[in-house]
Amino acid sequence: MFENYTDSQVYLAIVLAPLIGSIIAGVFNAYISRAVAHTVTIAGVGLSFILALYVFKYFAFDGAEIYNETVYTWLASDGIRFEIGFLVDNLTSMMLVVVSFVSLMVHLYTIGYMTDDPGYKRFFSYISLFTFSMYMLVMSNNFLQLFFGWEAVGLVSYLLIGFYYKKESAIFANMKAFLVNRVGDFGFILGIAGVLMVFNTLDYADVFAAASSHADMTIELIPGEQWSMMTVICILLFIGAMGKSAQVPLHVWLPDSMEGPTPISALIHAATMVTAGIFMVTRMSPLFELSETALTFILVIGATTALFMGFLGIIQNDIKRVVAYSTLSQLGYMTVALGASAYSAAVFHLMTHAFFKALLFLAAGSVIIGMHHIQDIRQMGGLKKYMPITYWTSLLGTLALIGFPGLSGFYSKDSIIEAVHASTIPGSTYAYYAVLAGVFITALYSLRLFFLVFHGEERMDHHTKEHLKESPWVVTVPLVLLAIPSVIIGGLTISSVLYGDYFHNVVFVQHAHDVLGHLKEEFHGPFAMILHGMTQAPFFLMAAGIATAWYLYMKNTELPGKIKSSFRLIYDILDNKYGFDAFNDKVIAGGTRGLGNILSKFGDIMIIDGFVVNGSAKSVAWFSSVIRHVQTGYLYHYAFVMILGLIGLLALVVY
Amino acid sequence: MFSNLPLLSLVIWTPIVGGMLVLATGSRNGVEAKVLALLVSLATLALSIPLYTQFDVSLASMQFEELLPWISSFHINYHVGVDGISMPLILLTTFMTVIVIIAGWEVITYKVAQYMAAFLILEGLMIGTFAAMDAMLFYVFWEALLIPMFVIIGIWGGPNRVYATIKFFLYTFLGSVFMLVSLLYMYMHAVDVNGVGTFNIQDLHKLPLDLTPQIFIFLSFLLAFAVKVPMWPVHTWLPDAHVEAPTGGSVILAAIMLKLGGYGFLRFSLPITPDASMTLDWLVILLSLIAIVYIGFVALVQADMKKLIAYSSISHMGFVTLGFFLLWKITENTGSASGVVLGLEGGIVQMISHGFISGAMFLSVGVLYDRMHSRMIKDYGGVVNTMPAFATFAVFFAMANAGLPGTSGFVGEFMVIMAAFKANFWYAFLAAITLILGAAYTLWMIKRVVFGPIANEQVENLEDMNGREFFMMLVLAIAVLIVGLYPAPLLEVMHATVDNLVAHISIPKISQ
Amino acid sequence: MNFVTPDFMLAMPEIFLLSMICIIMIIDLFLKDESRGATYVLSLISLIATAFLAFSNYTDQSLSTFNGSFILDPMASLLKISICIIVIGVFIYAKDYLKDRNIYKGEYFTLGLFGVLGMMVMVSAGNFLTVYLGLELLSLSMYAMIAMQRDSIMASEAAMKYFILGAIASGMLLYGMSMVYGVTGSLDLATINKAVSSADRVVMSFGLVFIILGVAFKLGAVPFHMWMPDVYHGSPTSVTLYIASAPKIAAFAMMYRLLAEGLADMHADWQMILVILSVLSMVFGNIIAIAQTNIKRMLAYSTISHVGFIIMGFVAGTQAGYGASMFYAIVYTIMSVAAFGMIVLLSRAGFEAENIEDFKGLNHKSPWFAFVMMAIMFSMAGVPPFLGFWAKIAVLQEAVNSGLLWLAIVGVVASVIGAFYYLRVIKVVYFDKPMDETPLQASMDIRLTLSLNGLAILAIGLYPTALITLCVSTFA
Amino acid sequence: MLTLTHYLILSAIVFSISLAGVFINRKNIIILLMCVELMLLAVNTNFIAFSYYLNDTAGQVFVFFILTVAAAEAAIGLAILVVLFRNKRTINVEDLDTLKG
Repeated sequence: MFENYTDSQVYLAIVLAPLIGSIIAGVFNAYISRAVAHTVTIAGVGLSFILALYVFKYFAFDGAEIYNETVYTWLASDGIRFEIGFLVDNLTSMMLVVVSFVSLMVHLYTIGYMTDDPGYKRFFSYISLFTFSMYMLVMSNNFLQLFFGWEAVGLVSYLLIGFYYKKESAIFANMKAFLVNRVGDFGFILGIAGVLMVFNTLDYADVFAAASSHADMTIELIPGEQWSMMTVICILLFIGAMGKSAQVPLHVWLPDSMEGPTPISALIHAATMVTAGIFMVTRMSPLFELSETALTFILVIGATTALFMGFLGIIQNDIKRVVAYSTLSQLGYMTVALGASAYSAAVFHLMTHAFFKALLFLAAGSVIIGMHHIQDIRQMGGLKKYMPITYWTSLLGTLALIGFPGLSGFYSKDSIIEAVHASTIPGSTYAYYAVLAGVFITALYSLRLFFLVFHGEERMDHHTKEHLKESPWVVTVPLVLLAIPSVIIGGLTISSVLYGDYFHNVVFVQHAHDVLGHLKEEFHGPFAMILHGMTQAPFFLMAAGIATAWYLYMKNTELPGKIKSSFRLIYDILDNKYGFDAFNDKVIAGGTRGLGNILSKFGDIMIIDGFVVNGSAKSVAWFSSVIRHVQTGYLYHYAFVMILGLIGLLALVVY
Repeated sequence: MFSNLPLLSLVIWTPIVGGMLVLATGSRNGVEAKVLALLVSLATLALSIPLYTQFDVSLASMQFEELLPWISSFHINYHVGVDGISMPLILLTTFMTVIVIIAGWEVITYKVAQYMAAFLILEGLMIGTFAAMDAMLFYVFWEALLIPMFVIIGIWGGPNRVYATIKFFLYTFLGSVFMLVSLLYMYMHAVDVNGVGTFNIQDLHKLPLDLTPQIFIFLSFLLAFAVKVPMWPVHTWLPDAHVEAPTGGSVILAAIMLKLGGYGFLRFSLPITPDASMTLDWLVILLSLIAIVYIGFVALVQADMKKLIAYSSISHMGFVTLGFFLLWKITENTGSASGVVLGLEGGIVQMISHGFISGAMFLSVGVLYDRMHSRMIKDYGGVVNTMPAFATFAVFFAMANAGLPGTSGFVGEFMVIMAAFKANFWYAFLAAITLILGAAYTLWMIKRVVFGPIANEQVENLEDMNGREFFMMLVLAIAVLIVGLYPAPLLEVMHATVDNLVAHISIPKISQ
Repeated sequence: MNFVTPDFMLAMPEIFLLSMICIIMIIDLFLKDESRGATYVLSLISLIATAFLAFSNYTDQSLSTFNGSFILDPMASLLKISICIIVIGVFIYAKDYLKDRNIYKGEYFTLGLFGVLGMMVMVSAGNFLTVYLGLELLSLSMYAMIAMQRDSIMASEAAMKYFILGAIASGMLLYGMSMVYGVTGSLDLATINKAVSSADRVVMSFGLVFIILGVAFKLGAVPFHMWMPDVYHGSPTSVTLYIASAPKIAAFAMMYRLLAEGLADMHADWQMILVILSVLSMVFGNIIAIAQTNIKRMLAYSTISHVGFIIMGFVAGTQAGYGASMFYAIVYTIMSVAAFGMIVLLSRAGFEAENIEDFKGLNHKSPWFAFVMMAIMFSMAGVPPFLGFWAKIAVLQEAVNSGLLWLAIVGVVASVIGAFYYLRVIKVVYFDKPMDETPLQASMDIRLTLSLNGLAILAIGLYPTALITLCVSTFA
Repeated sequence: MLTLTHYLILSAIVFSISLAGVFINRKNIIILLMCVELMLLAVNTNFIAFSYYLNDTAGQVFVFFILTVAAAEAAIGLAILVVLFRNKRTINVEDLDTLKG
């Protein structure tokens, strides 16, 4: 690709550039200035972005061969080589572009957003480290390295959610995020172990090549019950995805992760890291295709997430949390697509979502800057005239999100809905109605947010209002740059990505599941799709959502309060987020601690230590203190004992 | 030019003799003792490096072997040698001792010479245990090293040190005496079989034994090694010993002494009693899994940092024993031996890695303890505000303890979980719970200690680590990272030995 | 029957020692208190010379004289040398202690030497009569030595108890001897051994039990141990030193002569009895020791448990077993004399250092002697690399070899229990703060001897080959 | 006609009496000393009886030695008794209980 450089050097450069930036900013934190910190990290990410673009071109346009090489052997044991290596193909190259672009935007944006923060340099170090980890994840050519990246992004996420380490809520949220993710990883590593057991290798290419020949393997988890090995492996792997991509019931960490600074909410908790699960399942399509049960499982989980997390978005008042629930819901959409075997659609939505959701988060951040770190939308309103750039970019982002025809989100979301509709696997009907209803909900909460923030009366206090102004250019430029793909990328790429052969050697779909192939026959270009879409249910639902939002939050602003009081029960359920947090707190965390206490107090302290160990020591000591009194000091007793001994021995000898 | 030197003996005896010399400097002034001790430990480290560089990884047999007659009437020889299992552990020992000497540099002001000497002597004895190729020599080292540790905990320990150290001693002593009886039994049995008794470990490996004696021998070994590892339910000495021991003592205890138990399984239990191991592997697996899960829960609720880390050690050592005893279940379940080596090597890697990580964790607590004189979690909070450098390392080691990929803590756990899945899904399932529990107890502690607002005035007045402390942490962090990012060289060393071991134990000793 | 002139040369050490004792007694008569050192020096010289004579008398055969009532074999030589060396140590340790308490009299040394003579006779005994005479010579000397501290209530009580119980025990021993004599028609051990098979079994068994009782009493095996704690405790430490050391070697020799040489054919019978005694001794000795606060008393119980181990080696009834047992006995005396030596080292005029508490903070006062104490205690507990470990290994090996695996297990468990009280002493020495700042006042010769003694425990522990080989080859 | 058995029984009875005397007597130490002497006499009876019936003089020789030793023993015993009495002002067996446990 570059005449003077080999491919592997380029890929290494992509990966290492942000790492080096991160190390410089992190390790030499105390010795460098802020400017140096953001310069090196941005330079690193910028370099990797440029290289990623080249790589993308190389694959998308030049039709390069799949690159699959080992960098080094991590370890070899038992004849199995666990390696660190790169697999670069169309999927990877696309992910690289998305990740590096959003990351670069976020880096730039951070200069403005974090300008007053004492942890400025640390922050840059973290986000560059994150970028590195994400690259490692998407470029991996084996399960082990995938897990590396998987955990590494989790680590950075942990560090960044807890970035404001003095805030009790932040350090609670980061621990929660890590632990919930660990529950996912628990499944994930078991899935990897399953893969190793079946295939004796963790290399993607080898595993996928051999996948179909192992489709009939079974495993006996419960005596007497033979389960398909592939189903078990796929569900286990997907549990990992559920953690990282925040699917019900492992979604609880994502809303709380908003404790982190807004740029990382955009980068990690919207655009990139949370989509790792989607990426992973797509990458493993040859495995997942072998288990319809697993696909159904995915479908149901995804649909549930898409719909029910959307509901929660309606009642949130924190600007970031609304966007967070929207992210959950959209991740649900992607998962549904996976379940419907429309992997390309999932990745397509992943890409469009990355742009517009990053945009929305960064816009929200811009609002937060303007509002002096007030995040409650009830104290906002009418920001349109103060923050025009933010306003317009937000509008584009919002429309993209709700799937307004012609914008990126429309293409991706509509395709998913169509795909689910076309799917025949069990659960697809439920999923179809869930995602359909989701369209209405999405429009409702998105516009609610939009109206409450930018339109209507100005509810902020006087002091805030006085200082309200548009954010500096380092903030607005990324917004604009992100708005562009949010609008156009969908229409631009749908033909090739979704219905073309972009993923032909990446995604494997069984013929029976090939819903996209089915849809392809009805696809006649992006423009035709717009026209077609405007006649379909999703469009009307979206419009209804917009109208409802307009009516409730612009027109008749008393009504929401009334609805709230008359449907108290439903409101409470939503307000408590279906009780997941309470359940986790009380039952899971409380139960774990309770069990720990019981085991510690009764098991260790009382039974083992108290009863057995100290008990036997004490009983020996007690016995000793008693038996010593046999030595009474009286001569006749001594003599008596001797004679007893004599008689005893005599008796023994005689008998 | 060094090829004629009795290198291994030098590594064993340099610290012991050095320790005597340190003792001889007396307690007038700690400085000479400290400097001398540091020099001795560095010299030992330097001497031990050729063990690695000149090690032939392709050989399964003992290397650097030395054989001198010792007690001829019992056929006990001074017979030492290393293979791919013991060599890394010896290097770990020499490495950690240097760290520990540095760790005690400013902290220990009372009877400095004795302190340093105790650690040096302990080092030599531990190396001797790893290197011994004669069962009785092994036993001598094995028991003798209780003495310096007993003294270390007892003299420089916390308020409840007497209880802790006597408990430590008697527990381990009780565990090992049965092993002694077994060794004597096998000696006699060797007389019956070969006409001449032997304590040579390699000869014992070849000694034919019926199943019933094997089972009793196995159980006696199990008791000895299980106490040392420690496995549930004979683990309760460890939290007490750790809590009361001075920082250096905790580090050595966790980093090296626990490994002796794991090493014992590989050197004695598996090869000497393969059939009994096969018959009773479920027992060890069960105990290991209980250790991993049960102890994980117990660790979660500890209020004392050292106790928490101690429990975490037990839980992590569960992986070691689990990995060692998976082999028959794997063969039974999958019908092939693939994964057997993975489990064994995973266990060994876990030992090495745990040496670094637990050592580092205890050093971290030590750093805090030296400033605040409290180990209770509730006395801390927001340490990051005043000790950012320390906090960085603390979080790093916590993550390593939680088994984050890229740190050494991941490697062993990963390998063992991979192997466990091959044996039985539920083994892997229970073992993998440590992913959650390990993260939970470690990060919860970190949250309460390191993060948050400054909890009290004492925390506010904390000073960040000095150069010495920074150095120790850095060295350990580098070690953790190297093993985590590139464990292949470490694994390479042990392949031949482990393969040989597997080949050996797959041949039953009993006639069918 | 012709009168054959006995070969006096074989008994040269004894004859020499007896002459020396007489000379010393006479010289001592004319010595003033200030020059009592002469008696001390002369005694040491006599012992050294005796040891030398015993060494030069060494032969690898078994020779007998005085119509078979005196035997000279390798064991006899080895044990005589050991006894002399141990008693030299005892005398050195005792000297200052005696001085401080105004009982620095010639009697201590002459009685001690008479005891040595008695022990040597026991070691070389080939006949019931010599056994008895040696035993009584030793016992009567010890009774008198204990009672020497005339103003001490405890000493006189201890002497009285020891005397009464000792007399009963010898009475029983004699009773047993008379029965064996009655059915075998001989007092000569070698002859008895030949006659056992044709003798009346029941009477022999009765006699055997009485004889074992006498031996067990001398060794201090449970349940014939009752005298030991009181006597160890009540006697002046200088005398406890003596009682607790060399006589155990003599008792071992007596056991060997009577059971292994005289009644070898009744091995099955005495093995059963000895196993019981061994178990009881190990278990009760160790358990009761835990509750003790007086270190002399604690060491008495510890001795009882060690006796259990000595017997354990013996029960095998093989040459190797006797070797192991003898090795244990010698090792025990080395440790025991050192342990009591430590008590003497710490004590001074008006201060007995008898309680475990009195060892508090020894590490502050003298790190070296703290180390010596630690070595002694770990050695007694059987922790390598100290000498006591090898002794335990040797006897355990013999128990295992003779198929008594369970006995070995009881032994090791008992030794774990026992480790507790040894550890407690080390704890006091190392972990506790001293109660006062009084420095050690012992004189140089004690310090030196004790250091050598402690070093021996470590050094022989590191290289026990020579001693083990010696003990094993003695019986080969 | 007196047979060996008669002598042996006599000696056994005397021996038993002496044993019983040791542990039944709780008063006077002197009685203990007497019991010890009695015990030795029982042994002597045995030896002499055996010696006579075996027609072997060794047993009688032994008796002489026992008698001699017994005399020495008695001397020492009494000496200890005197020391004891001087210290404790009593020769009551029950008072000899300073050392115990």
